Amino acid sequence: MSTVTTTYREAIREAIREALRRDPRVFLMGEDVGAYGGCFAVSKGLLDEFGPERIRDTPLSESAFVGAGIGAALGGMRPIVEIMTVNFSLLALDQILNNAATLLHMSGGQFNVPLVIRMTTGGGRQLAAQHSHSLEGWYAHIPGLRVLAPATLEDARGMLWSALEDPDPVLIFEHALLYNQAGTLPADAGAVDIRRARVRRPGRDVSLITYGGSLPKTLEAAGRLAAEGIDAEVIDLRSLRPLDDATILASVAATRRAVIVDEGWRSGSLAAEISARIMENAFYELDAPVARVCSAEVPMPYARHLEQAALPQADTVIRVARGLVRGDG
Amino acid sequence: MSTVTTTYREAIREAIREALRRDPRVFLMGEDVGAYGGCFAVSKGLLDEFGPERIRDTPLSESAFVGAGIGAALGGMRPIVEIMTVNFSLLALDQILNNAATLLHMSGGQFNVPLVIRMTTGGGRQLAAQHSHSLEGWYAHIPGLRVLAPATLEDARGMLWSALEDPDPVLIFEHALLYNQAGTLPADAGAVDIRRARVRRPGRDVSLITYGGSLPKTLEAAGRLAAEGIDAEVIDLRSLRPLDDATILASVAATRRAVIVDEGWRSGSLAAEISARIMENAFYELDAPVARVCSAEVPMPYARHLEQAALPQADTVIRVARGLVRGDG
Amino acid sequence: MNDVAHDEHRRQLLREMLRIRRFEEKSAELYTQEKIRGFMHLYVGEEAVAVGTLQALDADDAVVSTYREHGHALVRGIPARAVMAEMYGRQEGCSRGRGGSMHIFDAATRFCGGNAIVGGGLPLAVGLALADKLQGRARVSACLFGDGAVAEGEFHESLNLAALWKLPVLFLCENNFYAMGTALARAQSQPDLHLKAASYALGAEVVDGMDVLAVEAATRRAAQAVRGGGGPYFLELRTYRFSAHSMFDAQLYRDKAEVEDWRRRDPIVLFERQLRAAGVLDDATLARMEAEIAAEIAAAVAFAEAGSWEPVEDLTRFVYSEGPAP
Amino acid sequence: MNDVAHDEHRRQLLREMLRIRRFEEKSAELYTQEKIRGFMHLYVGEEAVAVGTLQALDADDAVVSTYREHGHALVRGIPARAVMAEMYGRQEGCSRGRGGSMHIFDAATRFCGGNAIVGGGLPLAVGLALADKLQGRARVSACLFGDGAVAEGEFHESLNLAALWKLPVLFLCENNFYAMGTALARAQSQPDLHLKAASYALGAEVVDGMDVLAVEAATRRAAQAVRGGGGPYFLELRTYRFSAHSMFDAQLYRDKAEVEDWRRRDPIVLFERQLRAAGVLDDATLARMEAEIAAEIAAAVAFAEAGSWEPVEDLTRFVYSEGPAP
Ligand SMILES: Cc1ncc(C[n+]2csc(CCOP(=O)(O)OP(=O)(O)O)c2C)c(N)n1
Ligand SMILES: Cc1ncc(C[n+]2csc(CCOP(=O)(O)OP(=O)(O)O)c2C)c(N)n1
Ligand SMILES: [Mg+2]
Ligand SMILES: [Mg+2]
Repeated sequence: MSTVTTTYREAIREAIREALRRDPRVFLMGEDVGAYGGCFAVSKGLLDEFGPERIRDTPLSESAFVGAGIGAALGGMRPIVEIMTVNFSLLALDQILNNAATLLHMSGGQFNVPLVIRMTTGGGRQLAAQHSHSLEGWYAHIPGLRVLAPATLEDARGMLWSALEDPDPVLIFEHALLYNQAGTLPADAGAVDIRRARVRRPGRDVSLITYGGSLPKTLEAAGRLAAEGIDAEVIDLRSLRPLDDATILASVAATRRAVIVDEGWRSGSLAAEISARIMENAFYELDAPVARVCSAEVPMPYARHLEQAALPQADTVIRVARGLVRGDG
Repeated sequence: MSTVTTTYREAIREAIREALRRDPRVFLMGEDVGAYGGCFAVSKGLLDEFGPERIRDTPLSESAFVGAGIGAALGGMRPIVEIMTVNFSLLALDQILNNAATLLHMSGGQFNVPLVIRMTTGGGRQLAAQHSHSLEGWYAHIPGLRVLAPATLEDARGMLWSALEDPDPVLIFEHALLYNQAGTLPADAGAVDIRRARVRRPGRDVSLITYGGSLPKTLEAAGRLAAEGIDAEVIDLRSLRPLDDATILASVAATRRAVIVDEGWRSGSLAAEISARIMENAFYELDAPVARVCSAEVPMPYARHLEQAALPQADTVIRVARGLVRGDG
Repeated sequence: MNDVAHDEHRRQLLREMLRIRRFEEKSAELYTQEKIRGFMHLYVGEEAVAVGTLQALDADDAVVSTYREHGHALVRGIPARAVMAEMYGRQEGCSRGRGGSMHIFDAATRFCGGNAIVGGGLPLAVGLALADKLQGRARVSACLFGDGAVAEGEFHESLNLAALWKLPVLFLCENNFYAMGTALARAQSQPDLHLKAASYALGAEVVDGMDVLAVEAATRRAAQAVRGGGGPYFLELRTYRFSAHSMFDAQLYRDKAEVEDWRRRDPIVLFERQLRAAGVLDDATLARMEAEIAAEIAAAVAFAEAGSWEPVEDLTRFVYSEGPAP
Repeated sequence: MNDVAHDEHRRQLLREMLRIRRFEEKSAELYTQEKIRGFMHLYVGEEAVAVGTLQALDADDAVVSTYREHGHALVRGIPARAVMAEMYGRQEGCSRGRGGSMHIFDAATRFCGGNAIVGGGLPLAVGLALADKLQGRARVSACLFGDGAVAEGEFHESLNLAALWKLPVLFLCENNFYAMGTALARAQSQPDLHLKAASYALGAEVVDGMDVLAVEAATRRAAQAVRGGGGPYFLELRTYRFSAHSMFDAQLYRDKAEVEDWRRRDPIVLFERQLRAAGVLDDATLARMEAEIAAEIAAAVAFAEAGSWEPVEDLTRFVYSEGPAP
């Protein structure tokens, strides 16, 4: 099987390019996706290849261009709308919740919205309190949406296509720290199953459940835990809505302990939802309470030492997991 | 002690009136709060008494008038901003999250935002998918905000004043079905403690934890459970952010069982957060997994039978609580 | 159009306005009887706008509307019974009873709702038009909204986007001078809304929304320009709602005298008088019209009454599309 | 102002522009050295706007700014060392290191940030002005924002609100013709932004933003009108950024030739030439100025270098105000 060396950023670009080639209904729309090359250089070069009708720069009008994406989807297109950063998506939340997520139901099944919205999420780059939050778990509260978080090259490459096949709105959250992640992919990499979580590392002692930008840290933690004799299983959720309960519960049933690693603010996090589901479905199988490693509940500070202190870290995951397994938490 | 007969609606109006009389920095601003008398008639009569400068009708510009409320708070006022319905608040979410909740921290403690935002929440009136959601638990995810949900006349009357004393932004969610609730209040009713949850009905067998519009249903359920010999304790959270963990945990430590009743959509609900906290802090004291009674994960349907099926009901609370206590859930 | 066709067309316009009026009157009655629930917003007084604008569209154009849309839905060709059944919450309703009065939808006539977020429909119309432009189809996306929507940021963003990209959107502003209880002059620093719209560098004009022929003529011209690739067009249709904002409105905010003044410009009364004067309408014709309309509405009510409730087990249907998962 | 004062004032304007230029040059260098992190947006080329506008304000006026605000902060009187320490992330920084380059705040000078949501500051300025109006204070709230912000719904809502309520807001649009890589003409159907603003029925004019005297004169007039209760005013200040949008921008979207054309209109070079021609500036004075500025900036860097990190235990401070709970 031939492989290509690539990055997370290029994998997404390749996925967009392929979609544009394959389906004339697909177009990319957002701020600076064209002439500028994308604020994180994801769409660099696509304007030259596909022209300004299909690589469509928008004015700074998040609400209108997301809403226009919804309208274009109703009109038979398959838009990919890019929002630079999750904090800006709040300007479009009315359109996302009150229209995209709602039209199918409100219309009694008549108007589905095959729209894909991609946006950057997460902290760690010292961008402070208006550019650094992780709201993907928050979006996962909304019925009518599918919420994806690619954490690997394979998913960066494959989730977009699967999302475009979905007749309903899909939000894809790309953690900004992943864009430079490098690796190889099969030359013919394509769509992936977006319904299942994946066990990224099997283990017997504790389940570390995570997604997106926290996967590398969690894998690092698992590696270091192994060195101290703790065999951690790492689950990459991949889809935050709907959640793949079966994979989560199977893992917890086997390990009897779980730590959820989630960059969202702790209170009301996706981690809380997973903890509650484990409570509801696997309470009697647990040897210890499910634990959460989340972001501190602060608007993200600029100073690096404070920002790092606010974010989930491998060290914390290790300490918490060790506590659960050894009972000295 | 002399008492007055009143309603939830009048209690809020009285609280606004008192605040306007007491503090010249207070003013009320929102859509149709003046000439129309408030979309739910809360502010009826206030325009005549206080004039259009202090009972300020706004154009339909949720983002700007909420942002103007923030600015006015920075400028030394104590604005009360009314948003008609929680679904419309999404148009102002950028201002609420990126500014109101963030300015104090971003400015290193220099600019606090003493703003109160009131809005209507909740379903049950056949207003369908763009007017019926319960997003207060979702707002409780945001650091920097205080989130209140008055469920009683006393709190309708008292929380506003306490909120206005808070140097930071406070969101008050009024469940639309409560406005007509009638009862009596002491004639000198005033500020209430907004830091504590309240036990609305003591009980030994199971803790029913709820807030806002679900309190009456939950009390009804507790009453009916008593008839079958189950003694339920009912906790009214009152403050959704921060949560009063101590009251919750003390109750659960005593009853060893909990059901959370929350009109929010189940996945990612406030109920999930409470369940997770009980997991983390009282796991070994539980006799049964914590259960949730939430709204079905659908945009709210118009038809009454479907809407009622989507909302938490006393019957469901009874069934779930009975299951936990009798072990036949 | 020859003279006969022209006369017939004019009678048809009157008929459509009357249909709306009678439908709304019936709806008000049914609301009092609690057959219809939730929020309901009547269109009485504004009939010339719906009829004049929507009659001028083609069948494959799209319509994006508001919560005050019974009239729009009827003119667009959604059967009265489907609208009525919707307001009853029946599964035979055009939105299966999930939408109610504020969320009338109909894929067959490209009636894309029934949006109850003020201003929320405008970006959708922009997107529908973008889809047409990208696919090379000469269709129009018409968007109806009130004067209140003009204050929303979404109005601004949508007009700019449509004008910038020269999209085939027909912006139809139903200026009835009030957003709930807020008079236009208390909501807009520039209350001449067509002047405001013109600042986006698009075609914009004001039309007497009480004159169905004027509305129709302006819409035909505008739609033709839009369809021809001239970019979006904005019509400010000045009208008035004779009834309350919704069924809960005590109307504290406007004078009875003002309402009476406008009632003297009732679009139906005026047009009826005009047609009679032109010899195009007589008592018998009008009586026949009224009878037909009454029969249609009675049938609609009967249909709604006879309708059924969607099974509760279906509650979570249509949150996601049915069919194989991707 | 007598002649001497006038000359001194003009030299002061030049000095302030130079201070910004040198500060920005130093910042770029420190960014390369990774002393400053995150996103940083330089103001090089636009100095006449900050200096001309903000010099014309009073000490108790308020300023609401953007993420491209180093220049605004310096002119407003925030010590260079506090700004520099902020960009280092030191607790001695004006926002205690929590804000960084994009979030400069200073209560003492009523500098209300440093807002990095495009358009997000406009409603705040409206509210600050509302507070003044309600309290009967004749203060101005000045709001700086870019051409890009004009597309946002918040722009529209804010202008309407300010104009409708006749609030003392001074809207200062820094039109540098690009929002990141998007040229104004590709973002606005009406690229003459003062014309667009005028549609809100407020005073609006366009000013050469490369001419510091023109900017100052226009701002003084506008501020006076605003302070006098005439309602908001809008200035479109046409300028150009000589540097990249941020430190990550390859500038694929504009021609070198265009940049060169604008560079020939460098506000500092032009004004220096003008002052020399008027005999108000000589080499020695300029050298002294540069030396003082260099010393100030060196001191600012030294201050930042010597600064300390806020203890990690304080991470969750300032999420809520300190003091007794209500
Ligand atoms: C975003 C939003 N804000 C507020 C409301 C509540 N509301 C419903 S209708 C209405 C008035 C709208 O007035 P206008 O646009 O003029 O339409 P009209 O009702 O006059 O037809 C308001 C304020 C809403 N539905 N959506
Ligand atoms: C709401 C929002 N959308 C997008 C961005 C990303 N962004 C930051 S600056 C910028 C360009 C703004 O241009 P302009 O307003 O002209 O100001 P300039 O940078 O030219 O000074 C963009 C798109 C943002 N910060 N906020
Ligand atoms: Mg109106
Ligand atoms: Mg610019």
